Amino acid sequence: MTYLDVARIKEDFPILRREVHGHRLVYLDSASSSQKPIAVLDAMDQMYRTSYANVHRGVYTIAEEATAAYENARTKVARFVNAPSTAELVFTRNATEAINLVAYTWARANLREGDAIVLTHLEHHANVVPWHMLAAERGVEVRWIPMTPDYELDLSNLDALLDGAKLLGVSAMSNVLGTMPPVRQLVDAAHAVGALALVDACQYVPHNVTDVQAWDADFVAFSAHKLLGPTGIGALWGREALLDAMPPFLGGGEMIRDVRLDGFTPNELPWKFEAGTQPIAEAVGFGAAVDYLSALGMDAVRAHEKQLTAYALNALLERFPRTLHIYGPLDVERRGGAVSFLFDEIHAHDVSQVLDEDGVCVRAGHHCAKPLMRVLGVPATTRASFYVYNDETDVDVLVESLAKAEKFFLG
Amino acid sequence: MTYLDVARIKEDFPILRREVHGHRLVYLDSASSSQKPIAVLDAMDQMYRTSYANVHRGVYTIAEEATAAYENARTKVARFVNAPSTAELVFTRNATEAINLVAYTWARANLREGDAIVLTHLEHHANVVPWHMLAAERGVEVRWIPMTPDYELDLSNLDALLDGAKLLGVSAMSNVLGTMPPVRQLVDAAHAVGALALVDACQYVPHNVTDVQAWDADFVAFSAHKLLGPTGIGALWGREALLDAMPPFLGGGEMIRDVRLDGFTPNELPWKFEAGTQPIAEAVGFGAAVDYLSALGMDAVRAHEKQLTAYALNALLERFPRTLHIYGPLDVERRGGAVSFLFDEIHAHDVSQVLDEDGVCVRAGHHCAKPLMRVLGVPATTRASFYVYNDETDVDVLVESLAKAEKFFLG
Amino acid sequence: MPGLEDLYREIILDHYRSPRNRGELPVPPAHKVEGFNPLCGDEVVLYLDVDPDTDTVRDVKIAGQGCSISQASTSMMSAAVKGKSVAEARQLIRAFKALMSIHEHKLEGEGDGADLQAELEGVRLGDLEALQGVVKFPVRIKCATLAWNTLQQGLDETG
Amino acid sequence: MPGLEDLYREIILDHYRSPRNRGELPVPPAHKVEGFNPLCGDEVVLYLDVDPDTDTVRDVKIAGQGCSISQASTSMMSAAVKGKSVAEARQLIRAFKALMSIHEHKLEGEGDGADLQAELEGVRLGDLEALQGVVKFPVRIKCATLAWNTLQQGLDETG
Ligand SMILES: Cc1ncc(COP(=O)(O)O)c(C=O)c1O
Ligand SMILES: Cc1ncc(COP(=O)(O)O)c(C=O)c1O
Repeated sequence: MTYLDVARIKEDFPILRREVHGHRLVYLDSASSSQKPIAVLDAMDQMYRTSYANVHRGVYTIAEEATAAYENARTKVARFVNAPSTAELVFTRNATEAINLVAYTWARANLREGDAIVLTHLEHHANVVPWHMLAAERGVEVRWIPMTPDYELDLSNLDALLDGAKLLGVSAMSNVLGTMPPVRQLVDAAHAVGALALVDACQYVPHNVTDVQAWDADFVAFSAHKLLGPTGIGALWGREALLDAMPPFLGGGEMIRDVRLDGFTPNELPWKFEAGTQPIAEAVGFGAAVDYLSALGMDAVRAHEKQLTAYALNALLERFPRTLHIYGPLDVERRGGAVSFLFDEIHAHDVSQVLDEDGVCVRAGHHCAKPLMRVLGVPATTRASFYVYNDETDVDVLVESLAKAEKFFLG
Repeated sequence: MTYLDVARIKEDFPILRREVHGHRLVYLDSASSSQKPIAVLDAMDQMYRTSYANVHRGVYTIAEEATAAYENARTKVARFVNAPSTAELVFTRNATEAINLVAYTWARANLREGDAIVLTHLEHHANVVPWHMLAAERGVEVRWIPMTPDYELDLSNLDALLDGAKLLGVSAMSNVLGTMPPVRQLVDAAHAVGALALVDACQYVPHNVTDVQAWDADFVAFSAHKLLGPTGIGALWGREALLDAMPPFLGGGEMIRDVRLDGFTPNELPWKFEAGTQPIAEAVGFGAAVDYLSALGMDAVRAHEKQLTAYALNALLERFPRTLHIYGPLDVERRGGAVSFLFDEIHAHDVSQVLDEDGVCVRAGHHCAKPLMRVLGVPATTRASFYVYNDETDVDVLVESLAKAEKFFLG
Repeated sequence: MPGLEDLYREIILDHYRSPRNRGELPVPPAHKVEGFNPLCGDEVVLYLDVDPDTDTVRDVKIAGQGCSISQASTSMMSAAVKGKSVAEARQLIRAFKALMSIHEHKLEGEGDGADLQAELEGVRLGDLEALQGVVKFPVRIKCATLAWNTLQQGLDETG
Repeated sequence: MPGLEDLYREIILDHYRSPRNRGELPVPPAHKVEGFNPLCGDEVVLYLDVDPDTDTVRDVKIAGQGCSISQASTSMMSAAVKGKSVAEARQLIRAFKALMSIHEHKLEGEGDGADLQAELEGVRLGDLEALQGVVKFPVRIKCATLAWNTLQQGLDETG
């Protein structure tokens, strides 16, 4: 059964018509950043060509149009993750800034020396470094939920880890292994000890039906550029009561209600956290991206990716039964479409270079998850990741090209 | 003498062909945000259509191309303000974030209770609120350089104000009054007492030849969207030695050299301050915008705006000699092209609304400078601001439309 | 495209040029409450004299500064609620917000027109209906509702 | 478009598969220095034994892990500087960086080809020239220079 008409979808992505080294582009690096459909590019271009102005500031027609477009995009994105209110959906620079926002405001207002934060070995640097910075500044302890040998979180010691914790930070889907931790279970465990739960949903939102209320999370961070949207914008969803009680983050225009020589009063949510001129066209692109995905249906997107990932795992294991090692769960029910692997004797970088000759784009490196790489005991992996515009032919090209790489380096 | 071929320039801006309420768009709100030429829109669109990928991460061809385009944009922007090195040019979300970056890193690492920061009454909220936040947190004192009755900075008490100061923050051009303070003189005075100088050049860079070295400043902040570039990106220039010594700001991908379970090592400049996926297409648009301006010549841009501002000041004072009050210096050698005014008996909002009927876009409000508005003793002004795509006909339409507003409200 | 006449009805300009109930009331017994519009700096100051025995708005005085819409709306509001019971005043607030088709941030169960009808049912807005034209100028809705939000806050504080 | 052969010359693959001077040296007298490439996690470890009397690189051993380019470059570097004077080693570093057309961040007085010639003048790069193909793959330049930057750091620290 096919869930998406990939041939038709491919036509919506101009870059996929490009050739590299005489080959059609086979883009398998969407976990790093996704490509953009015409609908997204046109939405932004059209705004700039017909109704661009700064938002929330002007009385004139195009300023009203721009403001409506910006806030309309917020509503779309909020709905896409089932946020109960647009007041809870803050546009940020990217997912990284969203997490830093929580670290700089909520955490610095609430955490004291001796408090603990619990993270997992799966985390991306975006959900590690802000907490390292806080830990160094405040004497906060960072604890780690380890990984089982089959690449799942090891929750056997969860209660002890959460004891005395104020925050649990967990990625809803690993960008390296594809692992999807049991978010709701972890959130419940955090709440049971009075801790808050922050979900790094940067890899999850683009590929799944997301429901922040079903997770019962407190904060959820994600980026537009990974879900067919533009660079320069991300989002933080947070519970209204929490956001309301938090001190502001960046100071400046828009985030204020009043400024005097001796102080200021912050604005209402969500604008309290949106200092300075917002990523206006980017918000419009973000909205167009979630529209595009909603039209495909996130259920169908997930089903398509499960099917394709199963096909890829199978193809890799069949073709390279002895030389290639896959890092991540093999059951597609429990994982997303980011597939990390390594040849025993060839460095990830070199593999990627050879693949590029065939127009195949994969990522080689530590994937901004160096703690995880240390746990895995490898300096780098090669990662192929799939999205709505990929099909089995793309996987076939990947496998053929990998075979070439193997031949080139191992003879 | 004409410095710019405005008729030809207008053709580069698609939005200017738009009609509002049956009238051609007369866009006079560039101080809030500027419109974008086709060259900028195409640069971004083309990147997304042909060579988009995440930067600094991939080995494959389009990732290399994207990285080169991103770093090439940095070089262009650095040159545009005569930065000595690209290591000193950090891409931020906007000017507001650039200033907050300094407040969160340099200032929090270096300022103690009792230290003073000197600002001016001209400052935009972006250069006020971050310091209010710091003042409240740290017990740092904020002092104010006042304004003379003719809208210049009153420097008569400068030495006393700077005594014991660690930082001077000054806008190189007021977004409300157009006033251009003597930046170099202020920087020298700050340095003489061992203070650093931060220049908010958000209004200056778009309209003047900018030379951060000639200013001898320590930090300079500006935004792309005010200089024909896209939303979602700004820049902080800072001295390399200072940036090097500063702690990082946001934590995450790209800004690290290494991350372990127990800590991290920051990356080199400028990437140390660029956490997470950067505004990639926005950087490309930023680069295209400074290319466009450089092709016009910033000397010519400034000369054009002086001429047009003189024409506008003249036209307003002649047409409304008794009812209209202009806030700001009248000598165009000492001011930029943001012209604030007020009718005695009509609220700025209402003026702007009437102007909109004629397709004229002006800004009405406090212009994110409430402390200044309090000093001026008015709740709001109407502001018309000029850029490369404005000409005398635009001013004529403004004046006619203002006459209508006067008639409508005052009969 | 809506024209200026939709926004600036004659009665609005009249209230703007000659605001009703301008002044102050001694505090206490009156209650003073202020509202700001962060966009434009408009200010509304209300002095509310609520009779605790009858739960009636005995007197209202207004002050502040701002655009014609915010000032006219304040003046019209003061005329509309003076002498009314607190319950009636609150009903007017709801009706006025419905007239302005104010959506709160909530994404579930949004108004669908039926809500609007329900709110307006049986409430006589009178002159206030002249402000309906504001709906077509979304930025100005905040100007029109400033006085009403401030009134609501005032009633909450005195109640 | 440059092809793979430009990058992966036979001699490079040979150094990759059979790195020279792999091992450790006792510290002290040797000096140990590590380099990282944050992009890919490549690591280079150098053990430098510099004779302070003759200012000569008496011995070099290498360790670490990484891609073929970084590891081959490390191996070739070790072979090239072993037995050389510190001054010669530093000249090799400059020449190699020039070969990689490394621009520093500086925007004034950038290299214009003449610089490159000057740096390369009189320096025999030998096998190292095989790495020249890397220039056409900008991302890989950092792989090739990692060993050299680490060497520079090591010489600075021992000097
Ligand atoms: C003088 C001045 N500083 C700072 C800013 C803030 O710029 P941004 O909103 O792009 O961060 C502005 C823009 O309104 C400005 O005019
Ligand atoms: C799991 C995860 N979290 C966070 C991030 C950071 O996203 P961004 O770079 O858009 O801030 C990424 C992207 O690489 C990611 O994969």
